Amino acid sequence: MALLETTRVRKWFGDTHAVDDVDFVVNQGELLGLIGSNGAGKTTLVNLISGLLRPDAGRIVFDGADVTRQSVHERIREGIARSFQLVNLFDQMTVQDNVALTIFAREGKTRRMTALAERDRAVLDEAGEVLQRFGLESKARMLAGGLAQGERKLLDVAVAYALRPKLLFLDEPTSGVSTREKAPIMDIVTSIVRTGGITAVVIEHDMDVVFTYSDRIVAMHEGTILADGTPEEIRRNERVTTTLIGTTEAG
Amino acid sequence: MSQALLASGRLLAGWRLAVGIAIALFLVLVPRLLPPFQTLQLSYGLIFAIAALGFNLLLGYTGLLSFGHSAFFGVGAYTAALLVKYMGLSSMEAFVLAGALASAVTAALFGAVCVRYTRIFFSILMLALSQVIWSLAFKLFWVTGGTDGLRVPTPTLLGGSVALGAGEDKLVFLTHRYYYYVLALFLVCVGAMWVIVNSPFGKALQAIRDNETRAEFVGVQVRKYRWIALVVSGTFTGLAGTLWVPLNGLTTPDILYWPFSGKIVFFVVLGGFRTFLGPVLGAVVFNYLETYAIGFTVYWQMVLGVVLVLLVLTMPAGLVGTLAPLFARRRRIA
Amino acid sequence: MDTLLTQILNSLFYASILFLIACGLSLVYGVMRIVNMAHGSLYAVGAYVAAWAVGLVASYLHVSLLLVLLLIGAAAAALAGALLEPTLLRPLYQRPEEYQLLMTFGLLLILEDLMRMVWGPYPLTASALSEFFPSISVLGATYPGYNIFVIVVGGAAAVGLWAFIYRTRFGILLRATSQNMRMASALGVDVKRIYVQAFTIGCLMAGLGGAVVMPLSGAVLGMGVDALILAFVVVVIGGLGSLEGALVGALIVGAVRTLGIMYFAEIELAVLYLIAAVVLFLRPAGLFGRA
Amino acid sequence: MPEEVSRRDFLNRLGVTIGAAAASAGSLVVPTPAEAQQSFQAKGKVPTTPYKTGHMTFFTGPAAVLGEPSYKGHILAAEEINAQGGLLGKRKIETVKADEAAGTDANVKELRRMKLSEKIDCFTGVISSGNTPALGPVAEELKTLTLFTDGCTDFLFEKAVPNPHYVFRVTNIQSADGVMAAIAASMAWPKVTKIAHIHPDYSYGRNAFDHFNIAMKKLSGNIQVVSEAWPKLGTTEFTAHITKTISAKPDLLFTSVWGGDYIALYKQALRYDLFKKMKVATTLAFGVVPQAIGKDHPAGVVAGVHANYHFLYPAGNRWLPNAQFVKKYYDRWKEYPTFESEGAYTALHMLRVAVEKANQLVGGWPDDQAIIAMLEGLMYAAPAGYTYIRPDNHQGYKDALTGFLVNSPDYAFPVWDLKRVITVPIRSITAPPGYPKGEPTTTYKWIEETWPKSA
Repeated sequence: MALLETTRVRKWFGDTHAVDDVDFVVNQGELLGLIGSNGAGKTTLVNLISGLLRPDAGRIVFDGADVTRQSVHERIREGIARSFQLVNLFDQMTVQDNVALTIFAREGKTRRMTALAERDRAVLDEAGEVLQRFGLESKARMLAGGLAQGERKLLDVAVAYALRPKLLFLDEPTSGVSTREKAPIMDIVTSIVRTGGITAVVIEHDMDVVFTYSDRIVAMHEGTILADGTPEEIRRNERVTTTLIGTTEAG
Repeated sequence: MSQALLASGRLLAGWRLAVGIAIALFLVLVPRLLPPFQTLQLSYGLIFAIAALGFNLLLGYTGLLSFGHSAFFGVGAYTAALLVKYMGLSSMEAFVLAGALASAVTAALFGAVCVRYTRIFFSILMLALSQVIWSLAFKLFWVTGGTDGLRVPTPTLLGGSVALGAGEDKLVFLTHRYYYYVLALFLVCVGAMWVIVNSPFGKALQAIRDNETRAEFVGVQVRKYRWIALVVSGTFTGLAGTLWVPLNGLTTPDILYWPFSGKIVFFVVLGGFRTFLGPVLGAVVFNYLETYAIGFTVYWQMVLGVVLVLLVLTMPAGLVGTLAPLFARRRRIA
Repeated sequence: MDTLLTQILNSLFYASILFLIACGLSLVYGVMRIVNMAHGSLYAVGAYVAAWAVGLVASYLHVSLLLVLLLIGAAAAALAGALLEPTLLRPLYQRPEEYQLLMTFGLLLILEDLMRMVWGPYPLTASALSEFFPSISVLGATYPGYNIFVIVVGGAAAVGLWAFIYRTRFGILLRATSQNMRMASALGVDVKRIYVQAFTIGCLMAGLGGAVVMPLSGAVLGMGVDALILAFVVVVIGGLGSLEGALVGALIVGAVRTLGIMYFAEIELAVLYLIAAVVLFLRPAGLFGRA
Repeated sequence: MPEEVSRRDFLNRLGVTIGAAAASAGSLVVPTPAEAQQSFQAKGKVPTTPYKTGHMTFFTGPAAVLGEPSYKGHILAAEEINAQGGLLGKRKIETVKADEAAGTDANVKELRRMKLSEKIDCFTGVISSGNTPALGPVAEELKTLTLFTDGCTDFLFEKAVPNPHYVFRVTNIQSADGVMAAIAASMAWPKVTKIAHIHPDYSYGRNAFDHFNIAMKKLSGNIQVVSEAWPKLGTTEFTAHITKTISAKPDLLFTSVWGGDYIALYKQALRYDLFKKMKVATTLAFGVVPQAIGKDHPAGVVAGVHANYHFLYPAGNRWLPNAQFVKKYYDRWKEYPTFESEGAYTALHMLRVAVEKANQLVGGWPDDQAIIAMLEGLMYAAPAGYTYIRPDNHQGYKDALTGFLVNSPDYAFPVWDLKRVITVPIRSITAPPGYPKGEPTTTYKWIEETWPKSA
């Protein structure tokens, strides 16, 4: 069953057809890998779906509702969350507050200005649980800006996860971290998808990671969808191997 | 390990509480301990501190540098003056409520225009809007008295139960009853602001400050929260303006002109905008610095300028931001 | 008819002075992302130094030679800029922009008092220069020749600056730095040098503005602060960081002010701020700016 | 209903005099040297502690052109008094100075600091009409003997300090400026009907505009305001204002622009031939130090001095206090005094006289109440002429005056034409005591209601 469906979604930047009439489907409960070379339009597509950009044309339907014209805030309410390629955290706040804020926002509690945040046990407990799940509980009191790169990546995912989304976009969750750290990050991602009832779309450059963890893979090239299938099908797809995998390995 | 950490945390909290109580006690005793002039100076300092607290909700916690806060201070002051002129009121409570309300409305209007922008654009837009208010106060002389300003006679406090007696020395009134009035409101403001910055709302503002895009993507409606922050900030600063009027006795367009906004920025940077109490200390210290610079030399602007330049070069974290870690380290070593 | 023509010339004259002040402010912001609040004070330095230099030798030299002395005012402001940038601004580039704003605010306070310290509280004048140009008669209206000279200087400055920035090698480097400082730096551009040069040119223009206006309005305390606010309005309307914007902004403000004085004398003051606020509301980056 | 009388009759009734003949209306008696401070024998024991005065004036910003002479006048008087051993021959005057340019907020604080921390005995100075209404009430609160030497707004004693006890002001009030210019203009150019205005855009300019218009209406009948321009205070670029004025083809330009602004205005107006196209009357052309105005300034213009004082008048040796003052001032500062210098100088000497009189009555050092009692109603032979402090409102009264600019070979700058100095007893042009208060000022209301329309 399709959780998200885009119909002929388009975004052009001048002459660059970043996303060119794309029909993109994400099914309930799957972990989808989104691949493509730099500039293929992956991030633009995610930006369109998450609401950072407005499409020039096309329709985005999420969980039965048309979200094309909705604000970021409304889409989050609907259940779309995302992380960022370049880590996007609240650096001057503690790790715990990064997650707690997300929960406050989700619960609509950020409107409260007459109660102390640290007195809200329910939120703090939940934040603690999330951090534990991501193995960050020992860093709870540190400033987010002081974490190591791998931990920052994890926290970035944790912040998005704390929104309890139905659909989670992870934009290169393992880029910039050592090979050794990649597996633990992806293990956590997989486990939250499997046990948390979350659907996830992972944009990735590391083909090992993609082919190991994805249920299904969509390959993009020059703003359009090149191929769509199981890891096996994609691996055997010649167009993908020549245009994408080859280039990735070379570059 | 964690036990020890918790204990030391509790110790730290206890130590802070002790210092806080000691300072509060000192503030209460000031009229008995210090000469009237110093009490007056402190009244000014505390009032400016309220303005600075409000301002810093924007700069320190939301990441917006306003160069137009003179508008709110001035609106607070002019509201009291206009209530005197047109309604013959003299109750300080009426002034405070109306001043806070009027500055909140002004901030709401400014916010409707400004919160779409950040950084220098926000600063300059605030500057331009505050100058519009200034030119109104300046031009509508039949309402505002133009540059002659409007007089505000000594108000009555606490619903009229505390007032300046006939033939009584106003200085005594200002340095005792009015000082306590200011002190009480100051403590309320510090408490209220402390709760605000530590509330979920305050966390949301800090998130906006740190990372606007991500804040949007955890569901914080950035513009709306900026707008609320501006309204709260303007209300505090406006309240300060209202409290200032009885001390000055007259309000003129001076306090609406942009250099007064510069002064408020100065308070906060002097104290340190990354800390909660920095702006409070900065306002009090600046008030002394300015008063004595003016008393000491006709080149007082240069004195202030040199202080500002040195501050930016050598103490960007401000007084509290620079000194607090030093104290903390000393204690750790001891 | 004669009034219309005169007022058009007045607008151009005022716009010339505004452009000289505002273009430097804009250039400095465009390249260095600093809003220089001391810019108006450097304009005043130009006026004071020029008045002082002219006063020193007025009795020995022919008036036409004194005109050349105006350049000394511009040079003094440029020198001040060349000294200030490396010593006081350079340490701040890694910091949030609030600090740069505050630093220049501090400089403003210092410079204002410094001028009083050096040249005293009375205005300095050198009106012999403005008398040197006879008033001319256009369509029955009398128009001061010196004002025409100022318009010519303003126009020449605009053309010169444009040619400098779009036609010289240095201009290319300047624009590259302005668009992407990191990239320019990575490509081997000496960003430090570009910064000091840009700041110096900005101050030079401000000083020139002060020097050419001095024979008409004298050098008076507080002139810099006034000029700063007007220059702000100009660049806010035209767009921070854009030279075209500074030119168009100056022309608009010049014309609006003249119209305001002519038809809305009562609210002359508020009109400019309101226009700036409206432009900012509609186009926060100004007419030619990029946010 | 106001009657109709001829202009000449009405001016006579006001007590207008022209020329240098009258030293000062109603004060033709030249003070004897004895009165003009000779050695004075104090009664009783006088302490030798210094007498501290606080002098606040503009030292920075555009208004420093007015502030500097004020300070110089004050210092000169202090030095003179100290040369005699100080007040009562014992108490040397010490001066604490403060910059008025810091703004009302800081000025109020500074006055409090001076009184409470520096323990000044007397506060003087203050130039801006925006500051006296702020400082006056504070001085009363602080029980500080205060002699303002400018800050001449009518608002001070009408509203801000309606019942002054400690606060005095020795210089003429603002409304006199507009009225005097109107009197001068209507006498010199009786045919003028079309008026153009250029005024600094703040209370002073507004006040000049109102009072000139109302007085002119009474003096000249149907006048018509054909042009108004309101440049911001501190404007030095007047080309558009000038063009507007010329294009309205007025008979007369009336302007209250002052200081560096006025210098810029007249220099630019010259280039547009403005002075050839209309008559010009000012309130403050001679407000700055004389040498700041160039000889290029056309003659014949009404050159106002804030209705207070010009160093050439009373002229020559007719009025010794002025001749002496100008000489001493010039010897001390190498420039000629302005009305601000005279105000500050006179204020301190009036204080001296009041202290001396009080000493004669009570012996020893008199307290403030005794000094105040002596200041009230004090008549003093000041350089500008007799200056009288009205006991009911503590306002100093002296003849209001204005004059016409002339270029004399004796001076390197333009001065007054001594044959055409106009003086009017101040009581003729300000509302009498107890007149019902009105808007914008009581004097305005008084003129409107009581002056006859003359033709």
